[in-house]
Amino acid sequence: MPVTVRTFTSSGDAAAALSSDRSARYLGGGTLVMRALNEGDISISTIVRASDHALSRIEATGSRVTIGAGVTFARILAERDLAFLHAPARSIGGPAVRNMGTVGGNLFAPNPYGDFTVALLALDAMVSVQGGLGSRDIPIEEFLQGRERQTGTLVLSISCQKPGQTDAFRYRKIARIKPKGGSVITLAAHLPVNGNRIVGARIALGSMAPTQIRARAAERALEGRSLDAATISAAAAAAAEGTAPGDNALGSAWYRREIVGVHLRRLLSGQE
Amino acid sequence: MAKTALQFRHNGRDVAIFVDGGTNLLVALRELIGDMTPKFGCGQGGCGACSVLVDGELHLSCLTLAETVAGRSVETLDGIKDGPNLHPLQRAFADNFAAQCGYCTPGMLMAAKALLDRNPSPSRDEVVEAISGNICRCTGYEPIINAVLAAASGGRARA
Amino acid sequence: MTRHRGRGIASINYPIGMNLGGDPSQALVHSNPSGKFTVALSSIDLGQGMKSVTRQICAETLGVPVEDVYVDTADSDTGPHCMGSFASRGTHRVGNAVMAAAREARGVMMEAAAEELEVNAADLETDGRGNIHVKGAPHRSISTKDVAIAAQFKQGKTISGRGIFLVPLSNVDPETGEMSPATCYAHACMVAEVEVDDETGEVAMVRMDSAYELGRALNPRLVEQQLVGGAWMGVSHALYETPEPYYPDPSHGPRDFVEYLMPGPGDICPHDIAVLERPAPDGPFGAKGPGEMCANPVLPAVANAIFNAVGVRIDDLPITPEKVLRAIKAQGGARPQARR
Amino acid sequence: MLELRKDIFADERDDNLKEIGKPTQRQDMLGHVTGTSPYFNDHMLQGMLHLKVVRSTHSHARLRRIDTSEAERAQGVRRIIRGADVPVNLNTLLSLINFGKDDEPSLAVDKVRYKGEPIVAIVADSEREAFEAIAKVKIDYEPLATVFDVEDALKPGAPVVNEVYPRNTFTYHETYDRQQLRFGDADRALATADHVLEQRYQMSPIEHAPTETNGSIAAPDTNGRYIVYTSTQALFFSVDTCAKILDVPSNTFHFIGGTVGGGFGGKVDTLTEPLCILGAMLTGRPVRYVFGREEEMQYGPPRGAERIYIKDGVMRDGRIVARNIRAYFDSGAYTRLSSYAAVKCAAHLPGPYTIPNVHGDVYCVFTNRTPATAMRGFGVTAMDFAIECQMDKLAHLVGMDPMEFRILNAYRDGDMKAHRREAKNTALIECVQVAAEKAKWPIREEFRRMSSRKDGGGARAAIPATPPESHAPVAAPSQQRTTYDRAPVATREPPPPPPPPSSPTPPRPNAPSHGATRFSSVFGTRRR
Repeated sequence: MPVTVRTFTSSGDAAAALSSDRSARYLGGGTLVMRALNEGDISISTIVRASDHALSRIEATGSRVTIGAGVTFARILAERDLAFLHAPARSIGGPAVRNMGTVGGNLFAPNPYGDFTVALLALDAMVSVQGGLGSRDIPIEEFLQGRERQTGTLVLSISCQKPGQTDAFRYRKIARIKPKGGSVITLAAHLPVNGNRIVGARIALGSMAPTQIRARAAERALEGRSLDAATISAAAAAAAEGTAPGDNALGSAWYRREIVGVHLRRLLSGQE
Repeated sequence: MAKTALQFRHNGRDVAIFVDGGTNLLVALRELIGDMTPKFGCGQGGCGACSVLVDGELHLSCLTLAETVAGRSVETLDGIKDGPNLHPLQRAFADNFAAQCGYCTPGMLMAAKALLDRNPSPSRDEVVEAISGNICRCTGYEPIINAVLAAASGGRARA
Repeated sequence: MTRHRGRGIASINYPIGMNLGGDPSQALVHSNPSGKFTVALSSIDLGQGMKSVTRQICAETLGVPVEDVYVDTADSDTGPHCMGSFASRGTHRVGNAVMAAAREARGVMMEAAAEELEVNAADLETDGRGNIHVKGAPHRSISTKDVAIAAQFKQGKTISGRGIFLVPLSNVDPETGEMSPATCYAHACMVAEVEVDDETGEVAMVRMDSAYELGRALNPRLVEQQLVGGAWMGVSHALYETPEPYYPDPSHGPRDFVEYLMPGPGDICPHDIAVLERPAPDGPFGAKGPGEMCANPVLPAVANAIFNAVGVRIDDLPITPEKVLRAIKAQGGARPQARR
Repeated sequence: MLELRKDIFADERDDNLKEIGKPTQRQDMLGHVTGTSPYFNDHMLQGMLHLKVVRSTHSHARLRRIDTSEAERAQGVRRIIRGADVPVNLNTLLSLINFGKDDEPSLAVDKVRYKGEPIVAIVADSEREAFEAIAKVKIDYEPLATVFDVEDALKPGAPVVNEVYPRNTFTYHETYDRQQLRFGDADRALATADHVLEQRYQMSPIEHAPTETNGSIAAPDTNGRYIVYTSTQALFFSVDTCAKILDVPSNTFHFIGGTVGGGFGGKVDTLTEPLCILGAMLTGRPVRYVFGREEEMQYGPPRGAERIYIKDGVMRDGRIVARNIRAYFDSGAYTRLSSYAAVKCAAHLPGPYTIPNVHGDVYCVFTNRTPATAMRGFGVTAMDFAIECQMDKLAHLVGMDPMEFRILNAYRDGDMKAHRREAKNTALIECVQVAAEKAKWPIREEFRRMSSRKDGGGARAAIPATPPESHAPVAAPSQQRTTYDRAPVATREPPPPPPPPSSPTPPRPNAPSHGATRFSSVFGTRRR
């Protein structure tokens, strides 16, 4: 069956088309769907697009930012108000991929991709999706846990609080190839500080499980403490707890477990 | 098979073609327009051999649905010469022996052009970043980096 | 201190060409009526510079400027037989075939010039700029263009030549392995410096210093292309590449350039190269062939440098961070060896 | 940065040349930087069809049934090609020079031997339609036991990968399961060496990863010929391979290539041309068959992995007195070119060093993986890794500087090499000296003074006494003449050779042996 392209002006219509057709995929930047088509994925026979401007809108002036699902990484890099997201945006692909790839698509990118989503998970983002019955917000953690079932839904935007202090949010992607390489592991940490104490620590990891996950044991080791050497050591020691990494071409599960604590320690202590 | 009419600017010239559903821009450029300068290297977004500029931005033509460039401007290596004269990047690639098999060269040149169009005097690190989505299996990258720096105004000084 | 530097060396030689079924290549050279030459081959240019190096060999042998020669290759209707582009045979085998063809063509060209200048062909020489003149009397000169016109329209001569170069098969003794596998060998020595992270096992290249002996660098820029790109590939083989990351278990094979690891432009290091030229007696102008051996010394030099840095021997390629880290843990930590 | 050391070996060169030695621009550079260099895929032909293959999902399986009926009816499908449609569906690349037996089908018929082996080819109007038809081909597999490890493959009872070679090893010289090298008495020297070091090394497979994948375009041409645009690294090798497989005279084809987007050895195997041309023959239309990147990475032939064992004897003063090497080349499911790699490797032993006792056994082993092929440094890269890591360990063992250790053991002009030819034109010592200088690596004066041109030969030129081995005498030699032309199908196997005069087992004298010719002899009557 040939491929049909359906373009809608409203995201609601696009979402309806997506949910009514098992062979339909939403085309964002093309880095996932076009690749699948090029490689002969015949399960896709309808491409759905939406020209709704809301999908490419950035609201970043206030303390809460909302980024349309169709916003590219290059646009994030061009937005001064999104400086806290520049490191994760820059870690995606090369320049061409950053000009094409979108925040919404990244939510669906399997290992070893999906690094931007690691940052969003640490930032406790909300994912706004359009379903058959209108739009609703899903916490990103819940969204990721059910990702396999989300292919028929249309993501409209993601939103999150800006980190209070610039060094409260840290991100690092460990890749074999520089400057552009697939993730061996990816780490993001949001450590809001109240007084001298960390309150509401969130550590997110990529490539440490089938989807991006939180390192809850490490978070517990940080919560309510000051970020000193002992705390960092405790968090690093707990980093692998509760993770379920796999083997792939970039590294083994064993290796990932061995280094996740090392890199978390370096990230938290500001070492190269 | 239903075809869709598509018009866009190709290297400064208006073109109109009919594409099948799902056709990517690389196929449209090569097979429907006859511009063979963008190359197929992977179809996955991993090699950059198909790189073109869409409205001045570096894009991977193999991952671009052709009909999304309707009304936009697409520039390929075939369009960067100034009449019979080579673009400074083309001259610099030649002078620096920055091509061996030549297959990655069109994509490399477009990635380099995308950089220099925005940043005429990049640092070495900026050049490295700019070509990081393009695979070269022959040169070891060093001559390519040197060529881009040589083409950039003031590039040598900052390298 | 978690990062340690170390240096390692390796030295190698490499046979030029193959010993399989006999190893021939052919070339045809001819002039058009205005003294421009075409070399017809069926050899392949995969980027190594086949068209360019045979062009220079032809020009040198004919005694004409390189601009007056064009190499047309790999059309099975017009190009004579060549075994192919592999086994470092191109420069040596095809180069010799082109030399032979160009020599024959030069012979006709000089005879035609001699007829025009009314002298003995043995008394003529080329100036490399498109003229043929009497030795010691540069004013008694004729251009190759005029020679070609005269040969074509007046004398009825074809300024053309045929060349073949064959290294015959050498039988292999099944018991002792006695054979003549190659007629000449290229040589190299590589010093690699690395930095090893003893907590993650990551290895970064710091620099390379090398010496390559190649018979004759027919074109130093083409040689440089091979040596720089080849050393990059050597690093890649040493530290990164595998289509079977869990060999001999075939699972988790890479499918794309993200999963198939090769060093990026941010992973490269300075490489300082010296080229030595000990001409091969049977090479075209003494040339051997740098195309393959350039990568070979890098792999062991890197492995030996890692030992020097942290005291672990990794004998399985590629030397991934995981293998380094496992070895460091097995010996209870990094053991840097004497700096050198 | 590249520096020409014209001062070294200057007396052996005439540097007064006009074009040679000049940094002349590449003839193809203008084409490269303008994107006009013509690669095979840059030819668009009217009405071109697309060929894709159905690949095995099993590493080793019997094919019970292949049902293409639904695929044949699928939209846009012009032709389904099965093994029976291939005129000569069994080949080995080096059969063109009479080396090895035909062991590989173009399309598998009754068994698959590696995951990804082509079984059915589909020619369709578009790539999409070809992909859709692939999904409609039903194949009933009966999985068989697999073997992936080279040493497991040699164990008794191992699954037979390829019935043409039932011992899972390529057959050398009619009877040998390996290529041997014997020079002196390594066992005896090892017994008296001050130190003995035995180590195991493992090379990985390597993907060539050229930026241009393998492919070809074939089209009917005028007067009954076919024009073929190809990425091959070996034009006439591919022409003659296609002529054999398609059973037509080689001048049926007009091959055009020569501008290739990287090869590194990965484009020698004529992977796409035979089916592409067959598709054009069966449909009368131009056909394109290009590998996707995942196909190239997973099913394009890699550099084969090699496992190498080295056992060295070294004296306290740093002289290596014996080197024993056993190497296993992982050929994958078919021979391709690995058979030759083992021979090339044997000739390379023991590396660029003069060692009086060398013992080598190099095996070409079949396993259930993608067939391996040539790659840059073929047969040597892995061995150099093993030897040079070993050299570093030996230097460490005897407490010598590794540069000086190599200079001490380096071969020199006039030395006898282990394959029994005199070393000439050597330059290892000078390379080590210059590299040391460049890297500011101090070596002692006496080592700086040494030369490849001094102190070789003499006693080092002798072929040492080499004890005979007590294995079965060599079987009938076959003095085959190579016909580079395609032989008729029915008589492709050369006639059985006449029985030889029964030659007793060696001792072999120093004189080379000629009676037992192995892989083809183009020059059957030639004597060295």
